[in-house]
Amino acid sequence: MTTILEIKDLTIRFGGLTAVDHLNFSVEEGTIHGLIGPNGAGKTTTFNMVSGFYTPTSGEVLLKGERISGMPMHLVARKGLVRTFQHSTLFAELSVLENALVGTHMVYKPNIFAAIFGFDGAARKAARERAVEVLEFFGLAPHLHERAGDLSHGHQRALGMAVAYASKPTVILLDEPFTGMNPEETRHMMELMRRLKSGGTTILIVEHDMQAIMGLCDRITCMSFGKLLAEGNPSEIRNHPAVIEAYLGGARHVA
Amino acid sequence: MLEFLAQTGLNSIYAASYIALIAVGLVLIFGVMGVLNFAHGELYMAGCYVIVALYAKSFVPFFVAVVAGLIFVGCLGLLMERALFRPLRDNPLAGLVASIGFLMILQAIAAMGFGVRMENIPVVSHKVISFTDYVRLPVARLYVIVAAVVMLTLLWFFLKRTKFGWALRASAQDPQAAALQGISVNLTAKIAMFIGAAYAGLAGALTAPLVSVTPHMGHSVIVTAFVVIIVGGVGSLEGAVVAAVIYAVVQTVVTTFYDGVLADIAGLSLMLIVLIVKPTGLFGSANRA
Amino acid sequence: MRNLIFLAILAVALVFLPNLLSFSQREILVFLTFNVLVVATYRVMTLTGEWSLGHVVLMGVGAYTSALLSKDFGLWVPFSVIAGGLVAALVALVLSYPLFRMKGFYFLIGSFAAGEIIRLLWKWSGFRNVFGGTKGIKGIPAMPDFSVGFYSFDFFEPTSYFYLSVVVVAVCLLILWRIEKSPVGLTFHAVHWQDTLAQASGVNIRAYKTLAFVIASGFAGIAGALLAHYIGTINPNSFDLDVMVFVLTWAIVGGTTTFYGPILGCVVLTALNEVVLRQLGFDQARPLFYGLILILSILFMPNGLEGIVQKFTPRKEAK
Amino acid sequence: MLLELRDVSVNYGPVAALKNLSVKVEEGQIVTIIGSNGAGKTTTLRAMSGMLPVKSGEIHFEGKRVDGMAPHKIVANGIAHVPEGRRIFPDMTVEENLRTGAFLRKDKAAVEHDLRDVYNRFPRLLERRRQRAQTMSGGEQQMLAIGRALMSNPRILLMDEPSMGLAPVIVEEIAVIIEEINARGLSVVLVEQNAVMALELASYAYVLESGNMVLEGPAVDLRDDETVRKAYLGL
Amino acid sequence: AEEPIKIGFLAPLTGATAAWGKPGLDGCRIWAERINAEGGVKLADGNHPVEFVAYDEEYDPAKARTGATKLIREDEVKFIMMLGGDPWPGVEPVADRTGMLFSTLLPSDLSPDTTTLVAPCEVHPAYIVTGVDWLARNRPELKTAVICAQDDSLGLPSIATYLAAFEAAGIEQLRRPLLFDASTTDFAPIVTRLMSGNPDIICLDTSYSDYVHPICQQLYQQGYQGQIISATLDFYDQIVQKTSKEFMEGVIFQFPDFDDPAMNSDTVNFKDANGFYEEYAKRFPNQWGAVSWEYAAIMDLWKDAAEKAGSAEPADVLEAMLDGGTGKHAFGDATWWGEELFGINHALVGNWPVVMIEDGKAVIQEFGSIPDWYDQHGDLLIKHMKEYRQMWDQRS
Ligand SMILES: Nc1ncnc2c1ncn2[C@@H]1O[C@H](COP(=O)(O)OP(=O)(O)OP(=O)(O)O)[C@@H](O)[C@H]1O
Ligand SMILES: Nc1ncnc2c1ncn2[C@@H]1O[C@H](COP(=O)(O)OP(=O)(O)OP(=O)(O)O)[C@@H](O)[C@H]1O
Ligand SMILES: [Mg+2]
Ligand SMILES: [Mg+2]
Repeated sequence: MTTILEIKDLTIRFGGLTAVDHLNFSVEEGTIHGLIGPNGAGKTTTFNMVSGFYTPTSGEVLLKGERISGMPMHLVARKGLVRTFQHSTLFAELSVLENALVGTHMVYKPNIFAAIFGFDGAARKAARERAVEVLEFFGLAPHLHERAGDLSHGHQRALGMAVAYASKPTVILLDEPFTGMNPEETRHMMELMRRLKSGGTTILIVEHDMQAIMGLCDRITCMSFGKLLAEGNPSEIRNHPAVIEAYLGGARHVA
Repeated sequence: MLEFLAQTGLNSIYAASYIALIAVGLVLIFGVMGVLNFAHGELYMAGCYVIVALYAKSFVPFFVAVVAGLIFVGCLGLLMERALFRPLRDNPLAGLVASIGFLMILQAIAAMGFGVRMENIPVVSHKVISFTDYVRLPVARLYVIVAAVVMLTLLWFFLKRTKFGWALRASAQDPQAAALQGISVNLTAKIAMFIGAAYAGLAGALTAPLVSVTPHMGHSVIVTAFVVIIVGGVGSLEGAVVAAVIYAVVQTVVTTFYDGVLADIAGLSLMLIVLIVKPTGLFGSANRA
Repeated sequence: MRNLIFLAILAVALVFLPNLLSFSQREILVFLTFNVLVVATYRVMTLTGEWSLGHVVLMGVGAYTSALLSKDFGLWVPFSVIAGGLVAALVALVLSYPLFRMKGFYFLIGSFAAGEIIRLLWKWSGFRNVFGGTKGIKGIPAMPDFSVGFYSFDFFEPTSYFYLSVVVVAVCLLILWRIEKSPVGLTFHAVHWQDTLAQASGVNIRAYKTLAFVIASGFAGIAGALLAHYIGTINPNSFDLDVMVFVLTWAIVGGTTTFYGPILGCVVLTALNEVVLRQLGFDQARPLFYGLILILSILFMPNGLEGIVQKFTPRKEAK
Repeated sequence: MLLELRDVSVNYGPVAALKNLSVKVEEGQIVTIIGSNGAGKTTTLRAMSGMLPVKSGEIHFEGKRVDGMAPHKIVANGIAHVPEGRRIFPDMTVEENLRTGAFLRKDKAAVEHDLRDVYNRFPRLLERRRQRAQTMSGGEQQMLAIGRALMSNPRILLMDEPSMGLAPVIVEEIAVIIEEINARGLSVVLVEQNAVMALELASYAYVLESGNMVLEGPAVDLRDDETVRKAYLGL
Repeated sequence: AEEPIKIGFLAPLTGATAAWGKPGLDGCRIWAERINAEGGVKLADGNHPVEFVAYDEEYDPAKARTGATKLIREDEVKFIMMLGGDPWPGVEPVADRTGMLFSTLLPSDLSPDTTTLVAPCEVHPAYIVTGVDWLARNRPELKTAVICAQDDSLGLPSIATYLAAFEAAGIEQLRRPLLFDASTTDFAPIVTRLMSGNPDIICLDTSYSDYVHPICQQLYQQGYQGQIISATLDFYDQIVQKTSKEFMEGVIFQFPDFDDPAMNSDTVNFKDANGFYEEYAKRFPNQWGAVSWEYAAIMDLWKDAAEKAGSAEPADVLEAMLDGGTGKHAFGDATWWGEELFGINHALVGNWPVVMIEDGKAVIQEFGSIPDWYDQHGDLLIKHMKEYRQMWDQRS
């Protein structure tokens, strides 16, 4: 196994608050890696730094050994790392198909002159095929021409992943993909992620649904107050006293 | 030279005062209603015409006419809220077009009702406070400065220290969520429109005897107000006031030392520079754009 | 197929249109043709979600460039028109650097300020010997007349100039339309509706905003140049905020979701203002009625004129 | 009867989202509404607080008919709503958000008391009372939304997926809060994806499907219902 | 009665420039009533009433072109009066093609390219030399001056002319003229600047009344005590009210009230100036200004020419108008002049009144001769006009 994503001493400060504090962990290629921690632990902020949305105060992020921290988001994406967002973030006014087509942007770079003179027929066709394929994979084929904003919550989350996946990424960052899904849907979505993984995509996932995290992840990193709290496989994490104390609690209402 | 500078300083204070009075209303309306009120300059113009109608033509005492101007233009604001912005809530572009339509109507009414020529407004006070022979402040200008200070302080107090101020800010940020806290969004919209318009009307009424009142006078005012609220940062009242002062000083100084056209270029360039350095204005926050 | 028939009918209608109009209406028709291009380019600009208040100034850049090149340097007018478009695009490229640091409302006003600075430079006495100050430039060379066997073009005549500009504008519109319907156009939409997600999908949003701005300005520059060579004079006031406000209202009253919406808005509002209201003889009250029309149309058709058209045409593909 | 929906229908444009729905909430009761995505749970809560106009049917609160009233008037009767998507005021600080929740209250001392109470429950909010709400993490915002609703000292609390995005420890805390405030006599309408927790807390439950009420009954009964177990509890 | 003759009125009627068009149209309508009551225009084929057809050009060249086309081709007018300025170049090709006779208030529109445009009334800005000349002769103690003006097509040629006139009179400029943008509303800084060198004369150039009033008020309030000179001083009574009689005493400008007794002089050609003024003041109280009578004065000239030619056809009227190189200008007999400045002798130039405020009332001091001044100092004028790029061949 090789390390694909490496987070080294990552730190960010907002005014007096250190939201992420010398964080270190790495993600192995072809695994599903969980990132958990109490609310406000700094998970989303970490995602934001990895994906280029924030520039870290110090420390760095390496993708396949190449430093990507501090790069603008679209360049990070072009390196093969894409993300989804904590809230359903979609092109609400566009159709489902168009959403996925935007996702293929990096693969089939649109060219304005080709577009004007009509030389881009092949690329357009290929992009459309890729989009449809991805939408089928995520079970959205029946909704191709619906407005994305009109989809139900669960479908919106699926579409968010479809958009990300359409660009054939090597690493996907998923921020709370299961929120607002019922157990049935969650299970279905977990299955899809396993299939992505077997296709060779590396997944880094933030989620508070312990059933999903424990069932899905090969490895879990738990952070608290911006720092690394524990790391291990699901059963190690489940029984880690510090994790129970800070995060899991008595787990009365979770599986 | 010292006298010259002192007089320039007085000129700047006056300019800052009336620009701030107008800009603050525009900020408030934009903040709460989410629409860019293109007709704001015409509300100012309407304030001037109240003075024409009451003070110049009907011999109502000046300060009574000023209060009437404030109320009348405030009511125009209420009319805009009810007839234009409320049905078009959630559609800022439509609100913009509606305000442009309203602007044209106000201009045409003024032109048809009062004629296209400038209006004659008798002097309010001949008194001039002379600090030295060449440093003088006409009392009529002092009124504007005093009004600006008093009214801006009142507004600040209202927004920061009363419940309604909170309500205004809350419904500016999320009207539906504000309604869930028991805040009437229609009421806050009315308050914002009334205050915003009334301040423009007040500025108009007070400056009417000092400027040339014509149906198209609102044009240059709105351009200045745009610049000021952008430099200050959209949605920030403090920003609008600070920017009004900066802008007034730059305009006044460049006009005094070079010429007026260059002053306009300087004012706009200043604004572009501020925005390039800090794209959200001096006091603005990123997400309110 | 249906589209082809529709286009053929439209082409024939455009050929005969001038013959159905009075002399002055033909003049209005010519100006309308330029304005259609202006408002269509404005739409390209707004596809990325940024509303500019400097658009007509960039149109003016095209007009000034073409006027100066043809008048002072004797450049053949058709070339100078193209040069006008190119220079307008270039100026937009330069402006995009400071302007796209801002967005939304800040961009709106920022673009206004940038445009106003350009306009003031045209006006400023320091550059009077280049740009002609407030009086602007007059005596701009006309399009060279020519004849094609059965029809001789006399570009003083509105009908001739209309035919010429309709062809130019049609070509421009076709290009703009193809861009909008292409993956590039889709990316513009994406940048508009959700810029962070677009970025996360690898879209360089600044580059795309710049692209839209440059394309829009370039074609607007061509519209400006066409205008300049028709009336033979331009001045800074021909491109001021009042004109911009008209373009803005055409675009919004027409509708913001379709390609043809703004064009429809431009045609309908111009016809109402320049023909109907003038014919009704509302001298001074004309702005009042125009204002009323704006308000009523936006109140009763918040989705623009295009909403009415959509009601009567079957929807092909959900957008 | 504290709150009652009688044959309520709600539309989004031409699309029917709720069809002849009847819901009853007794004084001091916790009622839960479960259902899959898009079933109309959020819509039901919105109708209750007046955020959406009803197309037909009636809504009664404490015997008074409230449908058709403006939302700010409805909530003035004592309804607090934790909306879907949190809807905190992004540019106001944490404390300002909380105080806005008490907008209608005149009893200053009691407001201060409740504020301290909220801070005690969510120490994170106290720590961040001057932070701009928008920069709070997802879960922190959720806490803020709940805290804001509590600040209005309501008679009934409508909660739309309060556990969404919260760490398991905090979810427990939320459950405790709901039980506690219920013990103080407050009624709660709870909408949850986390049906296990919802059915455990509630005394009565409704199951929605595509805008129709398909099942209702005491929560204990539904917990044992085969279809419910399969579809919503994931068992 | 015979078929009415239609006259086009192509000027701004709405928008910010409307004050330059609308009052003129009002004046023309009064003129038409008075003429029609006398039996109209007497041509070879009988008497014709006159009718004005107005088109609002919104001070926009494109709209002006459309308007000119409409007036000529659809309304079939015989003569078109314009304000001129920015819109004129848009109309120019139409004039060249159709041979329609046009008039402008601004001679700076004239050029040898267009032979059917005349400037028969306001010889702006040449007339202002008479005011400076009067001042130099009657107030020799005034030695220094400063000028301010809005930066536009009225302000600039006027600045050049004032510079020439002051130079001819031996009055020194303390600084180069101060320009302000047309949208200026607050004049305090400008006045502070103007007063900073203690000039003997402050010259307001051809500032519009929108500017002149606040400037005078500021001059008064900032304590100015020297001489003021201005091209126009429309509604000066209001300025007197806003300042004081003493302050305004002795201010020089160029536009008399038409109830001035001097206007009854035989040398004045404007018909029944007092009566016209009275009628105008009755219908449009407090609206009297320069434009109120200027278009009407042009109509007097046109009517004489048409009656002389016996025809209303543009070419005939123009020929009759220019006949002999002289014409009856409102303020006295004058010659068609302007070759050197405008490239064509299409400006009617003769005497122009110098007006001074005496005890709060405008009083004509004298009718000064513009050609006489030009004969002596023409080179100065050309020098300054060139410097400001206002010669006809420099106006791009
Ligand atoms: N721009 C900012 N300014 C100030 N504080 C911030 C900013 N962004 C985040 N924070 C703070 O940093 C901390 C980490 O936030 P982050 O969103 O990363 O949490 P998280 O782990 O994703 O939590 P959750 O599970 O609730 O989503 C929080 O306490 C938050 O309030
Ligand atoms: N603003 C809207 N416009 C149009 N349709 C809407 C809107 N909001 C919701 N809907 C539709 O109404 C139906 C009910 O939606 P609602 O949000 O009430 O579902 P829900 O039960 O809360 O689902 P979830 O568990 O995903 O939150 C869904 O089909 C949804 O697509
Ligand atoms: Mg998070
Ligand atoms: Mg919901």
